[in-house]
Amino acid sequence: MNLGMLSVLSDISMIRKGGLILLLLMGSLLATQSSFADESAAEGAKTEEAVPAVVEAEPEVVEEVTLISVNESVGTVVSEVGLLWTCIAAFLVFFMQAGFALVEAGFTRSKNAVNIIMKNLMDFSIGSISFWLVGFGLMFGATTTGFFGTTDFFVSGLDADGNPDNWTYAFLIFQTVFAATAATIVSGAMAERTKFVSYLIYTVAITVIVYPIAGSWSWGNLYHGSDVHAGGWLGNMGFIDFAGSTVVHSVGGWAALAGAIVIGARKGKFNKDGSVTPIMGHSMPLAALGVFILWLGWFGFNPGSTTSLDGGNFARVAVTTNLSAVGGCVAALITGWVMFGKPDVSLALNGVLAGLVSITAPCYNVSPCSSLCIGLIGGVICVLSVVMFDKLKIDDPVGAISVHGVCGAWGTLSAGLFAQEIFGGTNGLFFGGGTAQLVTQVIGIVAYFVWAFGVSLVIFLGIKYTIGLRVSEEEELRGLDITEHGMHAYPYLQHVESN
Amino acid sequence: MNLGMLSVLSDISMIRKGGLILLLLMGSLLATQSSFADESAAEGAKTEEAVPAVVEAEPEVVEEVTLISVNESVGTVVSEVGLLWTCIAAFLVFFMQAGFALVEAGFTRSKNAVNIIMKNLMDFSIGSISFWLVGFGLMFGATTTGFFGTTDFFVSGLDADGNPDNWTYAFLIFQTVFAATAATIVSGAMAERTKFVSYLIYTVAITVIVYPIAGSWSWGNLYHGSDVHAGGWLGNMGFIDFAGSTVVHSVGGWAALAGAIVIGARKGKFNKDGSVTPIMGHSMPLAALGVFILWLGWFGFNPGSTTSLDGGNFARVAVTTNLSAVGGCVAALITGWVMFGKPDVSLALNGVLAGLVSITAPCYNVSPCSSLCIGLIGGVICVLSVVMFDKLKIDDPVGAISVHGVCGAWGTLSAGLFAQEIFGGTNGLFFGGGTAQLVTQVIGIVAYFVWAFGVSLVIFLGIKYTIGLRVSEEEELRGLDITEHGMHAYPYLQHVESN
Amino acid sequence: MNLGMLSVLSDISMIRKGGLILLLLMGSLLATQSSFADESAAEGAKTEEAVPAVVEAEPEVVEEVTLISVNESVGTVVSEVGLLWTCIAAFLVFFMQAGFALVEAGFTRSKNAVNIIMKNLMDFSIGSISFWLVGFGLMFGATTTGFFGTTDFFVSGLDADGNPDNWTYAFLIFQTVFAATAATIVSGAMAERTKFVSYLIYTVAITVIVYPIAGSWSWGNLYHGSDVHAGGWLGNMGFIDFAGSTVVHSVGGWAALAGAIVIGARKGKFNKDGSVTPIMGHSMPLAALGVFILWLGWFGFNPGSTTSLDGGNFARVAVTTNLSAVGGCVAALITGWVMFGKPDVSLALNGVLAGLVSITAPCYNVSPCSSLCIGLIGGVICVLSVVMFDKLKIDDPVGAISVHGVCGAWGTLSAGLFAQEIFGGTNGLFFGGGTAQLVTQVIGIVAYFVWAFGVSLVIFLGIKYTIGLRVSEEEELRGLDITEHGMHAYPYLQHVESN
Amino acid sequence: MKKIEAIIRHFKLEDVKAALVAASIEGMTVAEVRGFGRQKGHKETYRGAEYVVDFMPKVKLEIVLSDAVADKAIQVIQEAARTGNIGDGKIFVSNIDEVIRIRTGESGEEAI
Amino acid sequence: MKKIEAIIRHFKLEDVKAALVAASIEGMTVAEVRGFGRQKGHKETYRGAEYVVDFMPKVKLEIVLSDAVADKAIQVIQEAARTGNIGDGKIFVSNIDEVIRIRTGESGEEAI
Amino acid sequence: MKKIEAIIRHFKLEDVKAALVAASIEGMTVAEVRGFGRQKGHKETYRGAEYVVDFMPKVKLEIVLSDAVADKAIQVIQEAARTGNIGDGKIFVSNIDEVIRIRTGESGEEAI
Ligand SMILES: Nc1ncnc2c1ncn2[C@@H]1O[C@H](COP(=O)(O)OP(=O)(O)O)[C@@H](O)[C@H]1O
Ligand SMILES: Nc1ncnc2c1ncn2[C@@H]1O[C@H](COP(=O)(O)OP(=O)(O)O)[C@@H](O)[C@H]1O
Ligand SMILES: Nc1ncnc2c1ncn2[C@@H]1O[C@H](COP(=O)(O)OP(=O)(O)O)[C@@H](O)[C@H]1O
Repeated sequence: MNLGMLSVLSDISMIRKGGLILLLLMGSLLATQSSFADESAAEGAKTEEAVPAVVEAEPEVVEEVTLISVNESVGTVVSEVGLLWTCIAAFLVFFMQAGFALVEAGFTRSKNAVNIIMKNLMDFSIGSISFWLVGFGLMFGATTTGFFGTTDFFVSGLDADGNPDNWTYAFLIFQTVFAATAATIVSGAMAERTKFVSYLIYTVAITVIVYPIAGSWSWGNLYHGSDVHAGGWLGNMGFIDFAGSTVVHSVGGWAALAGAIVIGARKGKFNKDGSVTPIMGHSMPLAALGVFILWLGWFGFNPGSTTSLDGGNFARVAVTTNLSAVGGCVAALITGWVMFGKPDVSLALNGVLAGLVSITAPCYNVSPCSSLCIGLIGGVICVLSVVMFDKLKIDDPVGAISVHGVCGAWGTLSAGLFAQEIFGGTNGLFFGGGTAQLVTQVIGIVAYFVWAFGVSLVIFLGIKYTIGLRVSEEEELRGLDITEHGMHAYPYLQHVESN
Repeated sequence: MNLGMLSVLSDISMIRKGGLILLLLMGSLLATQSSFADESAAEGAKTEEAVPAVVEAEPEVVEEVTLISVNESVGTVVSEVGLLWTCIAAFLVFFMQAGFALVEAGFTRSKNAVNIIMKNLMDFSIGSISFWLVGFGLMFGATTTGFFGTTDFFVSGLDADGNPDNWTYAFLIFQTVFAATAATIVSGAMAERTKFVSYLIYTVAITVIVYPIAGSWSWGNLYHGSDVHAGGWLGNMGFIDFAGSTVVHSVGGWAALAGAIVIGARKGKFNKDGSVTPIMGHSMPLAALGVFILWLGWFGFNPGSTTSLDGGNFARVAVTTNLSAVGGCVAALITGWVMFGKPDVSLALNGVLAGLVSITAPCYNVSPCSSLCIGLIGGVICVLSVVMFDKLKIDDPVGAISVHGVCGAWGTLSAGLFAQEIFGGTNGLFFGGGTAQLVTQVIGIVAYFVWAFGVSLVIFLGIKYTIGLRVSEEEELRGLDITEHGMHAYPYLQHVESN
Repeated sequence: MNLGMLSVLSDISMIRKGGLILLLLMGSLLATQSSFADESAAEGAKTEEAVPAVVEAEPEVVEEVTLISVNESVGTVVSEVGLLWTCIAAFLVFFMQAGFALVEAGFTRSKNAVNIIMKNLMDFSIGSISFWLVGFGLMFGATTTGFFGTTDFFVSGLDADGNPDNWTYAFLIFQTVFAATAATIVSGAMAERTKFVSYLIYTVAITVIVYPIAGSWSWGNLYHGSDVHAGGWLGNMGFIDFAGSTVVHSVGGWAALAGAIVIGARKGKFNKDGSVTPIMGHSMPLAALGVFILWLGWFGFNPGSTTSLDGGNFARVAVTTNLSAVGGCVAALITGWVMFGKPDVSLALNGVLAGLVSITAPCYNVSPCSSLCIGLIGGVICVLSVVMFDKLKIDDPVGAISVHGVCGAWGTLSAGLFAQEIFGGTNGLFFGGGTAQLVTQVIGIVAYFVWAFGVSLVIFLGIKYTIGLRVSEEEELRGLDITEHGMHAYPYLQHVESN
Repeated sequence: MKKIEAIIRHFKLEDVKAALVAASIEGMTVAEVRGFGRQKGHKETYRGAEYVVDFMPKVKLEIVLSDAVADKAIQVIQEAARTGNIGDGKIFVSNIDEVIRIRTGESGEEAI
Repeated sequence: MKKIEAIIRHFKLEDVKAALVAASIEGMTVAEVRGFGRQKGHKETYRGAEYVVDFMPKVKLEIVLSDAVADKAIQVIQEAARTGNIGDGKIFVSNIDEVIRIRTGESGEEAI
Repeated sequence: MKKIEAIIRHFKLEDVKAALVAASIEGMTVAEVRGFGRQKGHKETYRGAEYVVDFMPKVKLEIVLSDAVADKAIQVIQEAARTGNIGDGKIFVSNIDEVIRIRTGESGEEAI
């Protein structure tokens, strides 16, 4: 077959380019792999059976069944089921990428829908690679300082004896999808005006530097034991952020804030007389579907952060997560209704996300009733915050800064208020625990704001003054889809988008 | 940051309203929580370790490994995995909300798409809260009569000793998403003409009264043991409804029927000459995606209703569920094709749901072959029923009454025909079990119809003659999106919806 | 109620047709079931308790707890959790149907969107039934030749003693969704011009003949033990195709190739001057959502192919699957960018799928680093292949042949290059294993091409010269939605589709 | 020959069509338009910011007919499209020099 | 100057455009419309209920040109748009008093 | 009375409307169209195949007004819609015989 094809193809220069890429890839590959080959030859003695196939699994029949061996089997089951749950949760969190893509596409104009979807797709793709290469090591590698790790780059998942260690793989996939979540938040706040290339560069930066270092402060010791890991400095202080209200969402949100400030508002959003011209999204059904998908994903995000059977505590976390989400939804609906006279769909959808982000930190440590309260307050805060950023002339098309940044901070704070010892931590202010935990929470919130906002500001300014951050005015008018990607989201439809 | 913000905001009265909501929330919260604090202080002695973090889980190392202790560990694993499965199933069922939203939005006009999505979003949100507050207790609380429970309101999930009980949380989240399913069925049948506020009120009613009481009759004893629970009166009779063909779907369907009758048909649907003007949905792709999502969710709904590992019986239930779904699809397609001359997409999609609803009751008790038959018949019934309700001038835009009400009844009946002892129950009529089970099934079907239809009729009439159930004619013409929510689903698109 | 209804209905002849279908179904059913009844009566002695209900599961309390009994309990847990994982993976794979439907609908014109969705819906539905009836037996039934099985048609799931065997059910649902995947690939390549009825016929053929026989060669012995199963001839040679790059995807892809060749290009795609007029899809957001859903489903497809806890190896498979997907995405983006000057969204989306298909064969046997390389190369190959098929004037609207056929072959080959013994197989060429494995892989690739392409060619030619394969020119112009289904995908929208 | 252009409300299209057909006027072309006029659009808020929807969706009918039936048609349209509220729309009448039926090549009044 | 309005079938647009360009007519404006005429719409059923689709999707071309080339253009369009089946559409010709090119302010025939 | 038809760029619609309102012209009807002219479309590739987008999205404004204000309106539109680049669009002026307001039945200049 190849011959026929090749003759057809050979005269075409663009094909040559494609072929070149292939050859380059193949070449660099061979170089890399041959080193592997040596490595693997050295340990060629091992002769496990090649049964990747379907086998009705049974605990390996050890020579003799002893009490100890059975007890160990039970331990093995528990840890393998833990791996399973971690992986399933990771798959759900992965699916949040689709949710983000739809929410952001739905809340922006159709002339930029391809672009925003591409950004979501590429930040996950690039982020997965760069987090595997570098980010994971910075976040979870061994450290004596507690500020960032210095080992475990380019994760192979082989243990000291060269055997694959499945816990590492499960943990890697779980942490990868978390990193991608932090990265993808930024795209929404900078939608409809950011250069594609510049966005990709920032994506690398956040998954390589901003998020992993931030993450190591609280969660750095989740992978290595205390023999090689000093513990993250905030984690060591007792900072509570179970699934990442701050570590993931606020970090993404503050980076988004930096981006939105540096890039400026979309043309036509803020008028000279101080009034705001709303720029509506092009598809509420897509946005709503996106929110439902995110909600589903969050059942992996929060309950899955047990990353083990953990006595079934994921069930409690599922309940607190859901009650906060519905609380956020109801509160945002009512707040919008009271303030603006109509039950606004976009605010209700933001409210769900506000509730989810808020409960992400305290989900493990609070009661169902508290979680409903946290969500309700998160929903109100979110609406006020959306209005506030409009007043401040910071243009955030999808409300990402309010939802992830501001509500992330609220959620983190709320852990200091509502935490209860009976769920496995300390008591917060409202439960007789005093202000100790609250102070720790505030320190964490501030530290993360300073880091994420500061570093992102520097990076965005750097991009702005080198390759440029923003598309030209004409590109913005015509839409990024056709100017950056040569394609419309709906090639056969006319969307009446006057601005 | 706060200072700057506040000065910007302070002169704006609507913001004040938002702030007020926040303050009110905070206030009532403090009041509530302080009582908690006392409670929690009292039990402050407990000092479990605060490790909400990721730990490679192992069965707790008891002081001495004995045969008994290992055996108990095994029991613990089994029950924790059961919790895990229950939660995962609950997440899938949760996702059905997205499916309902899309099916209903796709099958109605774009001028009402925001409204129908909002209804689905809010019935889940409000329903989650009201079921947690009241519904759960009515359905599963202790009872001596078997008609409704009287304890377990405002579920805290703490056991008698004040320790969190994860089974309660898993069960709560699972039952919450079931309750929301019953609630959300109604929105489809009443789409495109129901006032938003009135719908919200009904949502509270169904999740607080209609569904929980109905549920307690069959499933009331799933939570409490027989020491405090007399068993639901229908459950005690041996009524088979494994996952809720009747308890969830028919109840929702009959409530929808009551609603559709009370509110009347959409303007333009039925003509004076007795003919029917079809009012097409605006997006078949959205509707189809919704059906696929519902189908996925049903793999949580039915197999997940084992709510435990249960010897792996969820696998059999998955097979029967799928075969009935595809049977319903094929039968509805063919029936539509024969009757109307074309393979109708909307009927095929309804057919899938018909098959799924039909198998929901008998899924645990019938063979693969029987399940295919049940689905095939369900698919035919669904098409006939859709046509029939049109003849009866009952306007059901999405076919909810046929799919959930009528096929729910068929499915419940079919358990009396096809059930087989080898799957763990009695034999139905076709398998030599006589009519005993069939009679019980009929009693159940009738009882639920009388309850759900009767009470809902009263509630809808009550709403109609107080605050009103239906929007004005002009609002209906312009669409509920812009009149109720001030927003279009696709702000930049012109949809040619002449009626 | 029935009486009133019936009188309304009775005078309508089309209703009679519907009723007739119902009666026929009922009749044939009674005939079938009565034979069951005898069967079941014969074994009526069994009296298991009817507790399909929710019970906090515990290992059955055997009379005496012995070391052996506890050890067996552990074995039971492990195998039941394996069933659970298999089922959950099957549900994810099921959801891929929605992904395929959206990708294909998004990448084609709106005038054919209903049709393509119907094809996806019906191939799953019909395929589920025909695979259960016939395909499963051909693929997994007992055999002495290794070319196809001859038992286990019409799967009942009862073991030799007439008891339900849950492993059979789990395996059946898992294999059913795999078969449906192979079937559904074809619809994309033949989109926008294939007669609905002819497509349905082919669907039966692929799920009854093409796929099951192909599958039995590699995977035939996954169900029965070696006492009655000789092993598939390719499986016996040591052919590596863990989750089906070739067995599922290439088989589907080569069938699609045969179909695309036999049916010819869409009107207007290829011009007399040799140039290509691109026919754009109508909705990039739907296509992108479809890709995300497929990606999610692939986490069931690959990791789930362990079909057991398998020491947690699914976690490694999840990592390799994801790295290859992102590799494919990045490589396709860059290749398209270099070749055509813009980052093309449709190529990036195809790239994800290319990466996923590529890693499907070797996912269990390669390292994370290798999987990234496999994905990168897959992404480049996919773009080149898309361009090549255009040059060859083979019209594949969604790129199915390139993604599934070509990248499936590449992935299968790559197992011979990158496999590593430490993951449980042999070493591939790059890891010092020599060319042995590679040769086996090539034999497999060729054998499957010959079979799938050859048989499909015969079938498609058979259909073409009997009932016809392609719609009329006018039907193609007006679109298959209105001509085949009497319905538009978006009834109220005007899509400007000039060709 | 005359061309009648009528801007009417969406939901009146079916009524107007039926009335025209009843008056034996059996050809017309319809387009979606947005109208700006005395019928002031409503104020809406989106995420807390106010905006005015001042272009209202309308339908535009174009009918070419012989001079003889023009007055009849105008009257029919006006009656069928009227609700009495602001925003009912306008009818514009202008002159057409020539009409050709593409299928047959007929021209003039025969072609209508 | 003349204005030619042609109602044609969707799939003829590319052919008509090409024919016009070949005849050196290089400006036109196109709109989506729905047409009602002799080409009776088809009956369809949706969920068992019948309905008639009597508005058929069509494309409307508007071309303003000098009197000199009008006849040529009409002929070109008629030929390119014809299939011979009912529903091929109509061509309407009317008078235009003035044309202005917004960019330059040119007017009259220069501005076309 | 006159009818002004102006083909303009999408993003100029708001400006033109504002300018017209400022000039006390408070009625107009707007439609989505696609224009073909000197502004040659751009070449794009989709999945490796090239194509030319030669129909550009434009907005068409129709304004009926009394002869007296027509010139003023033309000038206002021309100024507000101009960017100076190819593709700014055209203004066509023609004659209208009669105008009727559907709501009231008024006709002539009163009805505008
Ligand atoms: N001068 C005009 N030129 C073109 N179209 C107009 C003009 N005035 C009004 N229209 C159209 O007629 C519609 C109705 O006009 P409007 O002034 O709102 O109410 P009424 O028809 O009751 O006078 C407008 O939405 C617009 O489409
Ligand atoms: N009197 C008319 N005024 C305006 N448009 C008309 C008129 N008659 C026909 N049309 C348009 O021309 C199209 C074709 O007309 P039709 O009568 O169906 O077929 P034919 O062009 O073969 O006579 C219609 O769909 C409609 O858009
Ligand atoms: N002869 C014509 N008839 C009708 N519309 C025309 C004609 N020429 C141009 N147009 C419209 O005017 C728009 C702008 O014309 P174009 O030639 O591209 O640039 P310019 O307005 O700068 O001369 C076109 O897109 C088309 O919609």
